[in-house]
Amino acid sequence: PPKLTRRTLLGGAATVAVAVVQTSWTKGVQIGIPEQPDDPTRRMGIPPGEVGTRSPFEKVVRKASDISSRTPLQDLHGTITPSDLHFERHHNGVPAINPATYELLIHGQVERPTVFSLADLKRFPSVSRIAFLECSGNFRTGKETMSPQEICGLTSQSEWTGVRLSTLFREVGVKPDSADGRPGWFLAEGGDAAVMSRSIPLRKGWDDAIIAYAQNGEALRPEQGYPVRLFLPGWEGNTSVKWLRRLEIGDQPWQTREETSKYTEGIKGGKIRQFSFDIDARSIITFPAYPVQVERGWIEIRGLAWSGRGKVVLVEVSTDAGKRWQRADLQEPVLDKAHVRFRHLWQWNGAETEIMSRVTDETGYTQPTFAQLIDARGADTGGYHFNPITAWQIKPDGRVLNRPENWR
Amino acid sequence: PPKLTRRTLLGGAATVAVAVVQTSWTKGVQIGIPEQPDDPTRRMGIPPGEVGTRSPFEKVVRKASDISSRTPLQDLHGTITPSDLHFERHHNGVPAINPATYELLIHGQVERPTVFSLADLKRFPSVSRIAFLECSGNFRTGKETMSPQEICGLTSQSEWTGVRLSTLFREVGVKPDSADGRPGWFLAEGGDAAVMSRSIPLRKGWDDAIIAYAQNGEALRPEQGYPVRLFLPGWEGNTSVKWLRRLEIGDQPWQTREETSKYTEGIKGGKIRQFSFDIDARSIITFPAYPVQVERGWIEIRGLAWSGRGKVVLVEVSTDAGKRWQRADLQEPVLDKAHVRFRHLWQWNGAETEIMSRVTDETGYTQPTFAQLIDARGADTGGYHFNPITAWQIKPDGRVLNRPENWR
Amino acid sequence: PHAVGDTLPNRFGFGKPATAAQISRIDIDVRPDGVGLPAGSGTAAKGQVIFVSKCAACHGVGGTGGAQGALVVTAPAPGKRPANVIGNYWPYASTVFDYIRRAMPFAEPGSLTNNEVYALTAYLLSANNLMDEKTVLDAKILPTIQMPAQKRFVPDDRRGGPDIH
Amino acid sequence: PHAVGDTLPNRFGFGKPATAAQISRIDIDVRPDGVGLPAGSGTAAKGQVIFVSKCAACHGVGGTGGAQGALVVTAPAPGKRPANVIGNYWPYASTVFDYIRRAMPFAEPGSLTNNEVYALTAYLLSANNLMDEKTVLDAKILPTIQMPAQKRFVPDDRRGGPDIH
Ligand code: HEC
Ligand code: HEC
Ligand SMILES: [Ca+2]
Ligand SMILES: [Ca+2]
Ligand SMILES: [Ca+2]
Ligand SMILES: [Ca+2]
Ligand SMILES: [Ca+2]
Ligand SMILES: [Ca+2]
Ligand SMILES: [Co+2]
Ligand SMILES: [Co+2]
Repeated sequence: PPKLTRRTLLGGAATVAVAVVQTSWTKGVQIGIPEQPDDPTRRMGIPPGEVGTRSPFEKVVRKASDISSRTPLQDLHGTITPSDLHFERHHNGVPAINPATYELLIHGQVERPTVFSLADLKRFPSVSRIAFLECSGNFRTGKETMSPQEICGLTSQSEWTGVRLSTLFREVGVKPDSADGRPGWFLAEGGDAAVMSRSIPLRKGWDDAIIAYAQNGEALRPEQGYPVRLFLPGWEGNTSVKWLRRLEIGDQPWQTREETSKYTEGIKGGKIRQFSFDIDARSIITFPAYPVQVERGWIEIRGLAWSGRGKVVLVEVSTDAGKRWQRADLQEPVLDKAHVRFRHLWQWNGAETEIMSRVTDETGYTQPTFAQLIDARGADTGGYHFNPITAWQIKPDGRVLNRPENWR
Repeated sequence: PPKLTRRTLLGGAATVAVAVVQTSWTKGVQIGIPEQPDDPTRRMGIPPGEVGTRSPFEKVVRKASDISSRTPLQDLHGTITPSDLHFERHHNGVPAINPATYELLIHGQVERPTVFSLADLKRFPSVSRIAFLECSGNFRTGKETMSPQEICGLTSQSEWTGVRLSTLFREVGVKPDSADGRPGWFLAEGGDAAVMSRSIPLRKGWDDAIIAYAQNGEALRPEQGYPVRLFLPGWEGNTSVKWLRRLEIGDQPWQTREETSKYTEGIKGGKIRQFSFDIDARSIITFPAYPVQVERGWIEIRGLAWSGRGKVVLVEVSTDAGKRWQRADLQEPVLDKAHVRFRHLWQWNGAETEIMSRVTDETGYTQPTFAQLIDARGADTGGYHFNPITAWQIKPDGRVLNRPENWR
Repeated sequence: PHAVGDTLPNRFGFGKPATAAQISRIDIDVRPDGVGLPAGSGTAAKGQVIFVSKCAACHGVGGTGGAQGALVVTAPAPGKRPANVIGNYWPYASTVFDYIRRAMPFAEPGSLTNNEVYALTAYLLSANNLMDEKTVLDAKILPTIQMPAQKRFVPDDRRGGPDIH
Repeated sequence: PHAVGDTLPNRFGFGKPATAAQISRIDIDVRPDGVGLPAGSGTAAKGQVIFVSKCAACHGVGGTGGAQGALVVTAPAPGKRPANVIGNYWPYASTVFDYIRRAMPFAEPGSLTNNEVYALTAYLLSANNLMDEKTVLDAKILPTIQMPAQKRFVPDDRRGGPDIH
């Protein structure tokens, strides 16, 4: 008999079609045509393929502006952010970098100024860790109809893989801090059109910095620094310089525009705080949250909590506008400097109320209210490192609305 | 002055173009045109967008046959498998299921036969866990030019989110096991063209089974059971029935084709082993592995290890064809029933040798050799639950070749 | 300190009661003891006619092997082991009915009537010498058919530890 | 029991020595003490000409604000606070040179000559009243310019714990 394979069948008498989207720069991808069969058990399905695609019924997207795009936190589950939905913040777009000609230069106060190819970097001992990355400008308020994505969608989480920067420091012979004990710094510089540059204390490089080339199993995505980025666990996202082309070791900070004009915040007494690297602990309820509408009865309140200073130890939820707080469940494993999924069961009786969450990290830091932050820093502070408790109003008809904060 | 935004600039005098691939069933996706600029620091990059895409320089794909597609293990880092590269094994393709009309029926020996919509399922308390999923038919050998993908690419790992099956069991009032103490079973049935069906001991349902609707943060991918699948941590992949439409509770197994004709294996004495659910512990070196060629000097040997019976406690690597074994480093956190990344530094002197890994799990099971497996089960056993040590030959010129096993 | 834990409710009240009609529409499984078998019947002779037109293209003349494999015991090629098929490997006859009804023919699953499935099951069982080719197969007869492979089947008794068998 | 741990080598021997040419091609940073400043010079007058043609479309006439923000101190609108710009917020003059050279003009970064960057820096510093508009700005002068905001800058001194300030 003639050999009838699945593919010949599908190519011939098949009732379900397969579209293969083919372009000159991507390989073919499987896409099922969403013509809904009356009964999927009576039609052959789409055969296996090289690369899958989302269900055409799913419309989960980032919210993009000219300078950033925000992760749809309210649509996500668990803790991993799909790589193509990782938030973006770049200062002049995503460059196209050829991995075959890519080079990382390390120079300055080192024994052996060295150029590494991508293949060189991949030969070194590697490390992987699941950790969040948050832009320190990740705060918005102002209206009731704002989703978690709009309020704080500039945070995402991936499993990052790369070589420890300390390994490269040893390889090039980074010289110890200056004779007078002044701490050393290094400059991290990107190969994008902004030639992004940040000064980082050497200490962080020795501690846990990663020269990352992979994200969630695969190569970094272009928007996250392909082929190579710096990854500084727990630190404000801008310091994890993408499209990394150069590290210079020195004995003082460079005072780049991104650590003076930007990524600094006014504090009391007319002072401006600089080199505020740690991401302060934060949490947000992602369900229920605008724009969902809920029904009376049991509701599992869900959200994310994280701290740039270490592990989350406690998340509390209030369902009575902050009067009483109850301990939420934390999904294990709770990882260092990582988004943690928290959950809390609540029986809603239909009365108007406000729900909110607050996190405490292992250093004893507890997420403050908006008023506490303004009180501590003064009304002149900007939007950097602004991590207040987010409250959601539950209306009697089940609508869930952001409770806007009065900025000034 | 006129408002010059990034986008108007890009639409006008821009030198880097953005292609937006638009189809009737997907939203637009950003794709950078890979025309390599001479110097990316001198050209505006691609602006933020709704959904990212891989770098056009990355060619990482599954290897597809008519019935399955295999994850490119040799190309991946860390432990998470990108969802669109998760292996596939279906028995009649991927159905197109509308989440708005989707229903899960639970009936049989229950107090309250119930139909759940997708929205119903998402309202229950949820749970997330990172765990592997492996097809029990995941073994190939036969030639030297085989990659990890070809040898054992039918295993992948995701963070799965859903409702515990035990929660639904309580909701519908699953009746206790039969009066004579015979253990209860349930039938899990898919809504695909194979109407896949497997009998599962009730015990697993109470233990750790998940009715999963999300994978790596987003909705399940179509190939992994969109919108809902059963997920049985540590058990052979076929039992984690995809596109789940029905669970029937009963007092004996149904003896479906997939638990009699298939997914059973010959053992000694002419016996056929059935209901062999656990995935036996396994490991494989994914680097260096065919098709890479290595250089003399330091090599970080990297691979994956896992066990369906619990945690990996030890991975050993031999670089002298199995004579001596050295303890590899395990990437923390080591999770239950999860792929673990192991690494081991080795200085290759250029001499021909063989490298291999073996895992031991917390039950004390140690991954056997091919000969030990054949010896224990008899030469008539099939390819199910076949988890031998994989050896790679290192040739003097640095080529890395599979060491084929003599099947019969 | 919170509402979960010991106060976790047994029921949340989500989902709708399933009606008998909703259940029977998709409750298609058939057990070895015959539970789930529908009304109807069929003979091997009728089954053979259907098989020639709807099955033989993939499973060969008389089910003796084609691109998608044999369904009937045949003498193996010299030096080869026999293929695992219904007659020598399947432990229960009910599975033949259940599987054909849910999954075959491959390109048109769910298209056969119950009588057609009974007839095809009768044809394949008798071609495998598991029942008399004259017998009219129905819900009463099917569970009584003994399969030679049944005695070979054993459940997995490994419980972790060093046992690799 | 294995080769890593205490025997982890300090050097693996991967990568290539960087040549002076490779370094100088991309070593573009400029520090507050002037390290990194190139040869060349420029005046505010020349800077103004360039500014009008290459910068004002985005930053406004005289750098007083456009779609992409002001660069020069201006009187705030009544009831508003002044925008944070070079003259009232930037702690070091070197950053003006460094940033313009690496990143501006936005649509053609890296297109300016060193003399043009000196001129633009001179123009913006004098427009902010930070240097005399007649001064020829070069690598010697630039590090001597004092910025009023410098004294306001303090490093983050929070070290975890309850401190939220
Ligand atoms: C277009 C090809 C095709 C046709 C026509 C077809 N089959 Fe199949 N058959 C298959 C394939 C492919 C499989 C294996 C399916 C899988 O991957 O699980 C199969 C499997 C089977 C099996 C299980 C074999 C085993 O050992 O587990 C039986 C029984 C079967 N078919 C019977 C039939 C009958 C009866 C018909 C006609 C009514 C039929 N087939 C028509 C392709 C076909
Ligand atoms: C096409 C629009 C455009 C043009 C033309 C332009 N800029 Fe800019 N400029 C921007 C944008 C956008 C930013 C903010 C970039 C970012 O997101 O980091 C900026 C930022 C700056 C800053 C930093 C402002 C601060 O407070 O941090 C300076 C200084 C600057 N530009 C100077 C110049 C000079 C000098 C020129 C001409 C040589 C110029 N710009 C031309 C768009 C432009
Ligand atoms: Ca190591
Ligand atoms: Ca900061
Ligand atoms: Ca819970
Ligand atoms: Ca099995
Ligand atoms: Ca039934
Ligand atoms: Ca320098
Ligand atoms: Co709780
Ligand atoms: Co080791």
